[in-house]
This record gives sequence, C-alpha cells and structure tokens, in this order.
Amino acid sequence: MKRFVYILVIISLLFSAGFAEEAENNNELDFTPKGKLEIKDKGNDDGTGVNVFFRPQNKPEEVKYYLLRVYYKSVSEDNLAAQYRIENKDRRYKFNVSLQKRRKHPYPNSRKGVARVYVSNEKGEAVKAFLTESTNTSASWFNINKLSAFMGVLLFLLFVYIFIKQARRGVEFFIRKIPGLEELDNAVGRATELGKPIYYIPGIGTTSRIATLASLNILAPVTRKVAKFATPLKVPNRDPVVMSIAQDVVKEGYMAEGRPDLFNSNDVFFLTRQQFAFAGAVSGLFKREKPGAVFLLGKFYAESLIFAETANDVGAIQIAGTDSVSQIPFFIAACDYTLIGEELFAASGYLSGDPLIVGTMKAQDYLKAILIVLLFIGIILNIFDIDIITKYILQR
Amino acid sequence: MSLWKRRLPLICTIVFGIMGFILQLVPAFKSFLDIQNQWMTILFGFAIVIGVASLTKYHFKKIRQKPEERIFSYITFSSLIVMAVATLFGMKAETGIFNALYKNLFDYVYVPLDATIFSLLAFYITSAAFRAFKASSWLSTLLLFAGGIVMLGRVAFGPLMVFGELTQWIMSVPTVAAMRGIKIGIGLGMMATSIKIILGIERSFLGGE
Amino acid sequence: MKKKWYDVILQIGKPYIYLGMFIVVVVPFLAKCEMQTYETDISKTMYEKIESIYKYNQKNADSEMAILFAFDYGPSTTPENDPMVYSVLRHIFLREIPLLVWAPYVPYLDIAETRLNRIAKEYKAIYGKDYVFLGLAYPVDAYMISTGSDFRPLFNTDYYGNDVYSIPLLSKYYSYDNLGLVVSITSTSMPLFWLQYANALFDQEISVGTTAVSAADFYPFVSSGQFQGMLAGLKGAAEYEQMVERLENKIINKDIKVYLSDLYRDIDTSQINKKYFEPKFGAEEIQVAINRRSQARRGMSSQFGAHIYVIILILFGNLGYYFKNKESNKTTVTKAR
Amino acid sequence: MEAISTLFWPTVAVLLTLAIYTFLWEDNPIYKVAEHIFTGVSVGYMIAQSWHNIIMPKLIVPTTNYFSNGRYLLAIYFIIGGLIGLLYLSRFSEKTSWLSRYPIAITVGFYAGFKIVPIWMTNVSKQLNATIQYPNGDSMLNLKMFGKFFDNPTWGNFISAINGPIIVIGVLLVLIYFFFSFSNDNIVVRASRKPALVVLMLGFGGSFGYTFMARISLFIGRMNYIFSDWIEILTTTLGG
Repeated sequence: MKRFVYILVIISLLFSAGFAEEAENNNELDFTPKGKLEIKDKGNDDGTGVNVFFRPQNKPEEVKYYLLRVYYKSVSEDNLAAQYRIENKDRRYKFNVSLQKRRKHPYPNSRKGVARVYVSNEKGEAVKAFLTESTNTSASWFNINKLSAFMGVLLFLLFVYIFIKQARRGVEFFIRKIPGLEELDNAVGRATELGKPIYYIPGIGTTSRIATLASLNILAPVTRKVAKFATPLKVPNRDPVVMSIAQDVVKEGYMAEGRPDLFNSNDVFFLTRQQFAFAGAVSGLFKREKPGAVFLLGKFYAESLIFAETANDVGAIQIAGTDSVSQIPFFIAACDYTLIGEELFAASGYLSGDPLIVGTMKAQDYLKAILIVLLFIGIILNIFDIDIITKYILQR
Repeated sequence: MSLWKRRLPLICTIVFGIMGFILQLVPAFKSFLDIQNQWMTILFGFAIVIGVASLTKYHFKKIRQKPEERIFSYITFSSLIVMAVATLFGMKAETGIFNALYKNLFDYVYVPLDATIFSLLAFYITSAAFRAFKASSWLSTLLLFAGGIVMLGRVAFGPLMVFGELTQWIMSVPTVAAMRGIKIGIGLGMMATSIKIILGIERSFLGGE
Repeated sequence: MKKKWYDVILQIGKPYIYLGMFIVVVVPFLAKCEMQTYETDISKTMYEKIESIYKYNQKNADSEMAILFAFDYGPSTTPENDPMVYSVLRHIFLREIPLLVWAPYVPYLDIAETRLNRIAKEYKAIYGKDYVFLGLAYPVDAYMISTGSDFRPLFNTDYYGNDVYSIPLLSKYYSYDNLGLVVSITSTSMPLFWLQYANALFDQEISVGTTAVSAADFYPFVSSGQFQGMLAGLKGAAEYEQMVERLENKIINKDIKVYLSDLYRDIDTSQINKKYFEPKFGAEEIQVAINRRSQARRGMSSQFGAHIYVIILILFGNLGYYFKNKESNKTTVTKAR
Repeated sequence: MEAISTLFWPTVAVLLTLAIYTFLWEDNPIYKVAEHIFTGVSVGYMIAQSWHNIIMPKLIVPTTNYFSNGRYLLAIYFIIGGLIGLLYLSRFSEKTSWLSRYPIAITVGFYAGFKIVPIWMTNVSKQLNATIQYPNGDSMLNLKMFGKFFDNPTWGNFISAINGPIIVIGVLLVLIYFFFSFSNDNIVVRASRKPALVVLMLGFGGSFGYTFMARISLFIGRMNYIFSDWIEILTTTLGG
C-alpha cells in the first residue's frame, strides 16, 4: 500500500502537468490551471515543520482563488494538517506548516508532508486538484540558530576553568566596590541600634527565575551578618518553594555563625501567591512593625514601588536590586541604595568572597569584553554591508 | 548521611541542569521537552500545601502573641475557606450556588482589591517623584531633567509641544541605550548564575548538612 | 526656632501629598471636565480608514466590507482600553458597518460581551444582522489563519450558542476577503500576532488601540504603514472620542439625551430579542451613556491635573531645597568666621 | 429584595476599594480587614487553582490517559513526578525536611539549565544585534544619513544621523560601567564612568516619567468604577 502511494506521488511529480490535462476532461474547466508549488523540509526542528511555497500562474479572470491543502503522510481527509485559501495574485506565497498541529488527534511525528493545490470556487470549496508535491522531513540534532549560545557557554566555561585554576593557586582578583553592598553592614547595624527588625524580600518570582536564585544566594551572607548582631530577620515569601529554600538558607546562616538558637522557622513565612495581595500584606507589615532595614532583592514587577515607598515611609534603609529593567528606575528613585542590573548577580560572590565565585565573575567580565569587541567588528563590517556577525554570530 | 542529604541532591541539580540545557539545543527532543515541561509543573502541585501550612502556623503564633488581634486571623481563614470551596466547586460548574458565589467573590472582591492595590501606585509614584527629583547632585539633576521633560511631554499642548518631541527623543535614544546596556549585563549575569548553579559552585539553596 | 517656609515644603507629610493627588484626580470627575486635545496623525489615520470602509460600502451596496473587532485586553487595563472600545464601536455602528467580534482568552469574554451590547443598544443594532459576537478564539493563531479561508468550522456556534451557519451576517462574512479592517484593542503583544498571520499571509489591514506603555513597542510598525493607525493610551482614546463626537453630532443632529430616550419609544420592541439587551433606556442609563461619551476626555483632564500637580510639587520641592541650601551655606560661613 | 441583591456585591467592591485607600493616610483596622480578606481569598483561590490547573490536568488526566493508551513508561514517569512533588510534605517534620531538597534541586537545576539559551538569545544576542543594525537592516552608523545631513543641513537630518551613533556609544558606556574586575586605574574604565552615569540617569528618568501616566490611569479606572458604574447602579436601584 505504502509503496503504491510512493509510486503515485512520484508519477504525479513527473507528470503533474499531464495529470492536470487529463483531469480537465472530467471537470468542466475551460482553462489549464497553472502554478508553481514547492514543499521543503523546514529544518532545525523536530521534523514536523514544512515550508510550502506557491506562485499562481493563471490569469486573474480564469481563477480567483486557489486552495492549498497540506497533509501528513498521504492525501486523505483524516491526514489534513492545514488548509489555506490563496488569492490569485502575482506573488510567491509562503506557508509555514506544522504537521503536528491538531491537538485533538495526536499523531506521531510525521516524516512526510504532502501539499496539494486545488482550484477553488467562490465558496472556498475545492473544485479540482492540479498540483501535488511531497517531501520527507527529518528531525535535526542541533538547532543551528542557537549555535552562538552554545559557543558563548563554551567560552564562558573555558574562562571559568582558567580563573578557578588561578584562584585555587591563590591568585587574588580585584573586584570593584559595589556601593549598595558596602552599605549592607551599616544598614544591619543601624537596625540593631534602633532595636528594629530587618525584612528581606526575595522578590515575587518563583524558582524558575534566575533572579530569585541570585537573591537566595545573597540571603546566605546577609543572614550571617545579621546573626552576629542577633537582630530579628524576617523573610515574607510569595512562593512556597522559595520559602522552603529560604528557610534552609537562613537556618544554615545562623548555624554557620554558631547561633542556631536564633532561628525560628516562623520568621521565614509564606503570605500569598497573588501579586498585589502580597504587596498589600507586606506593606501592612512594614507599617506595623517599622523595620530598620529592608532588602528588596530578586524579581520584582509593578509592586516594586509599593514596597519601596512604604519602607521609606517608616524610615527604613532600603537596599534594592532587580533584573526587571522597567522597575530599576523606581528603585533608583525611591530606595537609598540600588544594585543596578547585573550587580544583583555579582552580589553573592562579592559578599561571600568565595574565590570560586569571584573567579566566575572574572570570567563573566572577559566574556563581556569579547562581546564588546564583536560588537565593534560587527558595527564596522555593517557599514560596508558585510553581515557575517549579525547573521551568524549575534542573531536577532 | 551526607550522600543522601547533600551529594545526591547536588547530582540531581547537575543532571537536570544539563538536561534542560540540551533540551533547548536539540530540536529532535521536542516531544520529550513537551512532556518534561508538563512534568516540571507537577512538582509544584503540592507545594501549595506547605504554603498554607506556613500561613496557618504564622497565624497561630500571632494569635498566641497578640490575642487582641486574633479577629484578623479569623477573617483570613474564613475568607480562605469560603473562596477555596467556592472556586473548587464553582469554577468549572456552569450554574449553581457555588458558581454564583465564586463569580461574585471573584468579580467583586478579588478583582477590585487587586486593581485598587495596583492603583496605589498612582500615589506612590507621586511621592517618589517629589522626593527623588531634586537637584541635589548632578546625577539627580539629570534624573529630574529627563523625568520632568517626559512628564510634561506626555500632556503637552500648543507651545509646549517641544516637550513632546523631546520626550520622543529621550525615550528612543538615551532610554534605549541605557536599558539595552543593562539588559545585556543582566543576561550575562543570569547566564553566569545558572552555570554556577549547574556546576555546583553556588549551592546555598540546598541548605546545610 | 521658627520654621522657614522651605522647611514646611520639604517636610510636607506624605498623606498630604496623597490627598492633593486624590483631589486633582477626583475633582475633574465630579465637575465633569472634558479636556479637548489635539489630534495626532496616527489616530486620524485609523479614523479615516474606517471612514473609507463606509465610503466603499456606500458605493458597493452588494459587496459591503465588514470589520473584525478583537477584544485583546483583560480586566487590568480596562481604564485605558475601555474608552477606545467605546468610541471605535460607536464609530462602526454609526456608519452601519457590519461587525464581527471575538476575544482570545476566557477572562476577556465577559468584558467583550458587556461592552459590545452596551454600545449596540445605543444604535438599535440587531444581533445577527448588524453584529455578531463569535466568542472565544483560542488558540488565537489557529483562528487567525483559518480566517484566511473560513473561520466558521472552528467556531461551530457563536458566544450565545447559535449555529454559525444560521446567522445571516456570517453567511457573507467569514474570511479576510470581505473584511475591510481588523481592529485589535489590546494591552498585550497581540498586534504582532495579527501582523504575522493576518497581515503577512493575507494582506489584511490592521488598526490597533493599545495602552500607553506598550505603544512604544508598536510605533515602528505604524510609521512603516503595517498598522493602519494606532490609538496610544488614554490620549489616543480621547482623540478618537472627539472625532466620533463630531461625526455623531453631524449624523444624529439632535441632543443625545433626546435621541436615546426616543430610540425605543415608537417601535415595536417585541421584535427585538431581549437576550442581548433590554430595548429601553432608563433616565439614569441615559446619563451614564452620556458620561461614557466623554470618559476618555474626562480621564485626560484628570491626567492633566495629575501631571501639572506633580510638576508643581517637584518645582516647589526644588525651590525649597535651593533656598534651604543657600541659607545653610550662609550659616556655615558665619560660623567659620 | 432584588434591589438589595443587585446592589450588594458592587457596594462590597466599592467599600473594599475605599478601605484600601485609607491606608494612604495611615495604617488602620479598616485597611487591615481588607488586607486580610484579600490574603485569605487569594490563597483560597490559589488552592483551588492548583487543583484545577495543575493536579487535575497535568497529573491525573495525563497519567490515566497514558495508562489507557498503553504508554506505561510515560505514566510511571508522571507518577514519579507526583511522588517527588509529594516530598515537599516532608517539611512538616524537622527530621525529614531534607527530603524536600530533591524536588528543590530538580526544579532549580532544570530551570537554570533550561534558561541559559533563551537568556542568551533575548538578552545578549538580540540586543547586541539591535545595536549593530536597525530592525530593517540599516546600519546603526549609517553613513548615508550623514551624507544626507551634509547635503541638506537641517536640524531633523542632524538628529536622525546622530541618533544611531549615540545609542551605540551609550550601550558601550553602560557595558563598560558594569565591569567588576578591572581596576579603577584602567583608563577606559575611568573615562567612561561619568558619561555612563549620564546615559543611565537620563534613561531612568525618562522611563520613570513615561510610566507616570499609566499609573494615574489605574487610579482613574477605580474612580470611574465608583463615579460611573456604581453610582449608576445605586441610583437606578434606589430610584426605580
């Protein structure tokens, strides 16, 4: 059966024009439908995408509309993947078809796509088929569009290897001062002097946000600093999973300073997952408990300013940092100290001084330097209309 | 015990980290990626239980410490139970008392409260502007300058239209440059953090022994 | 020591700042101020596009063009998107252009239904003949593509459960061929989907109404002509409102209050299906309908008040700061002597 | 009776709205009530959502489907996922709480790895590309634009010619500003410090001012609810 279909398809490929003529006798079309149909494997995918191209070649008065149907495996009503109505215009149409479109009837990844063009009537029904093309698709093992990311990671790993090796040998790296983090000790100290609690908000992101993880990494050294002063540290959370991690981190921090007695699992608590309910509840807590210092580090959205302004209202020192570019201006305006952008991700290494982490910071800088060089080359080449960099290395 | 408490979770992180990275690069695994994405959300399904447990514990402690404020804890839990029941039984139902209750609670309690707390920002942005936009140093003068022009430009009319054009320029040139520079930096920072986690360099999220 | 004036300004309590804000926003509401605004080209383009469909329909009575209206916004941006929807829908109904409506997500459906019927009622539009609410179009890309040929098989029924093949309007309008324009009122990146599917594949013309925040992302597409005009934020809505009001005054040519109260008075209302709206106007309802006609401009006057208020605050803050600095410099100098 | 039922819920909404606004004056019991109602309602909603949107459609339905389709391996994989998710419950006891590290380790690891490529594409590659060329493929340092300016030296032509170079220089300055490990004596780092701050502050100020209008719109929206919608319901029900 399968072979039969293949043969049919091959014949139709070879004699498609002839077929059309023959079929003409059956249907009362007084012209020859013409067009150029191509179907190609999309590539760089899991073998379910095809690109179909069609260029009408009839006169507009002969045909107003064509109908393009794309099937998987073979031409049959059940295997229809997509259909398009095509107006007879002098242009090349391109359709991007997924052979795994319909969710209702899942079928295994198809390895073959068939495209067929019909002459269509006003109602959009198929009148007569006149062109059929097919192609075999294949799944690819590497998405070439993501090559630059892969190379970037490899380059980064190389630098990490070099600098960690140096760090193990005892080389000390220079790290510039980050003003927001320099003030951390002062903030903790001042809250202790005033006898007020410290609030640490690890953002409203879940663990799938890298900024949240960065924030939890900062929480560890912050807890250790707080433990020295025995000031109460409270961590309200928006996500139960983040809360679990934060509990462990805080506990570990107190243990490391030899003060496990200070840890109270109730101080790291969950409020609610709803964004503004959380914002309302936390600003209520700020107003009632009047913290001496507030840390707002992690992923923040529109509620950033609600936290920052209520904390300012009760006279707390705020140290904030987020990776949401649209929220940074609000933190800059309302908070005492702000970690801008990547300073948030560098903070854990800066605070802990762990040579391995400092090594990765150095590696990150070198990767950035290389990117800056690439940017320069790209700009200069682009002036002369050479698009190697923009096309292959720094894609859109 | 260190193996079960520390080493094995770390291995899980590394294995799943590499898996996540590879799934992004290899299109042939797309059907597995769909399954894996679904699988990951299952892990979060039960996390809400510890969230609710933590909230309960927190309120019990508060009731013990400040008995005069216990009314608020009662309010929290009664609204929690009512909403949970109404949503559980009413969300997928087409009619019935639970559906009516769910709809009303959602439309007239949840949505207005959400929108109102969001709208508090109208006030906070004003006071933040008043505080921050002062010509105290050359940096904050610049902030004041850009912010003031853009605010004026947004409601400009007649002869003030020049502010409208300046706004266009500020938004399409310096803002784009600043935000883009920060974005690239953030991207590299996030990438470094991810790799640190996968390599096991940064492991404070796993807690202690 | 007596407090200097600048100390008073600099130490003004936050609650007072908030109170001032509250007043400048609420007073225009109570006083029903309506701010006239200048009309930008991008809003005019959209208005002219709909006018051109009307003119086309006048000439070609047998092959009229319809408009597909997509409610692509949710509850959180109703303040900005609602006034746009009201004025654009009023324009469409005034020009009696056939109207198809859909919404891409479940939470948007309720919003779409109430807004649509509310405006349809003001122009005696008949469901199924003048307008249709198709309901949920999810996943929206599938619906956008299938509109290239025929969207009816995907819907089966409209929002109210009527068979799509039994609705008179839909026997004529079911694909981009007979759609003069797609209007997407949104707070999301939905216009990019429209661009990708409807415009790139089927050459469908698209107009967009969007929030002020996302407008910045869409400007390039408007200037390149891929979008037929755009309403940006409350300001865009106010401009459109102004243009539609001029048109309405020209067409109806009598007081809106009289027009609305007469609308269902002398006709047999038993013919009108009450499923979609109640064919009568109460006095309060008329008042609300009139209020709604200037919602965006009222909002703009609040906006204007708020902007001027904050600029004055900043100005006074800086003046106070300047004089305080001057004073303290003087005192330090005296001490140094 | 009917009047009360149509008026009841909208009035609740208005009262809750006003209760939240009292917080702007100072913290008070009315706000506290509204805040606690919202916390409760949102957690309640979330519990039901977890059931309706995660446990049912993502765990129970697919697992039973896979079983009935004969895809046992997949079904078992999903059950394992559910079991690992259940390990979170070990946190109820101090002694067993370390078990919850497994789901944590898996989620943290998976998403850390999964996000690397998209982060590179959207935050790094795409942004750098946009700094080299405009979306339509023109170069950012377009010499033609300068040529146009020299042919016809108007203000508008000048601006459009220098905008591209300003963006490029701005991005470079900001990138250099955030170097961590290069010494301050480095001439490039030191020279770019102040100009970078100028770009950053102009950007932050602009972005702040630009958002102002959207935030005011939110408040106008609430007032619209009270003064247009609610008043309408109030007067119709009380009046008629």
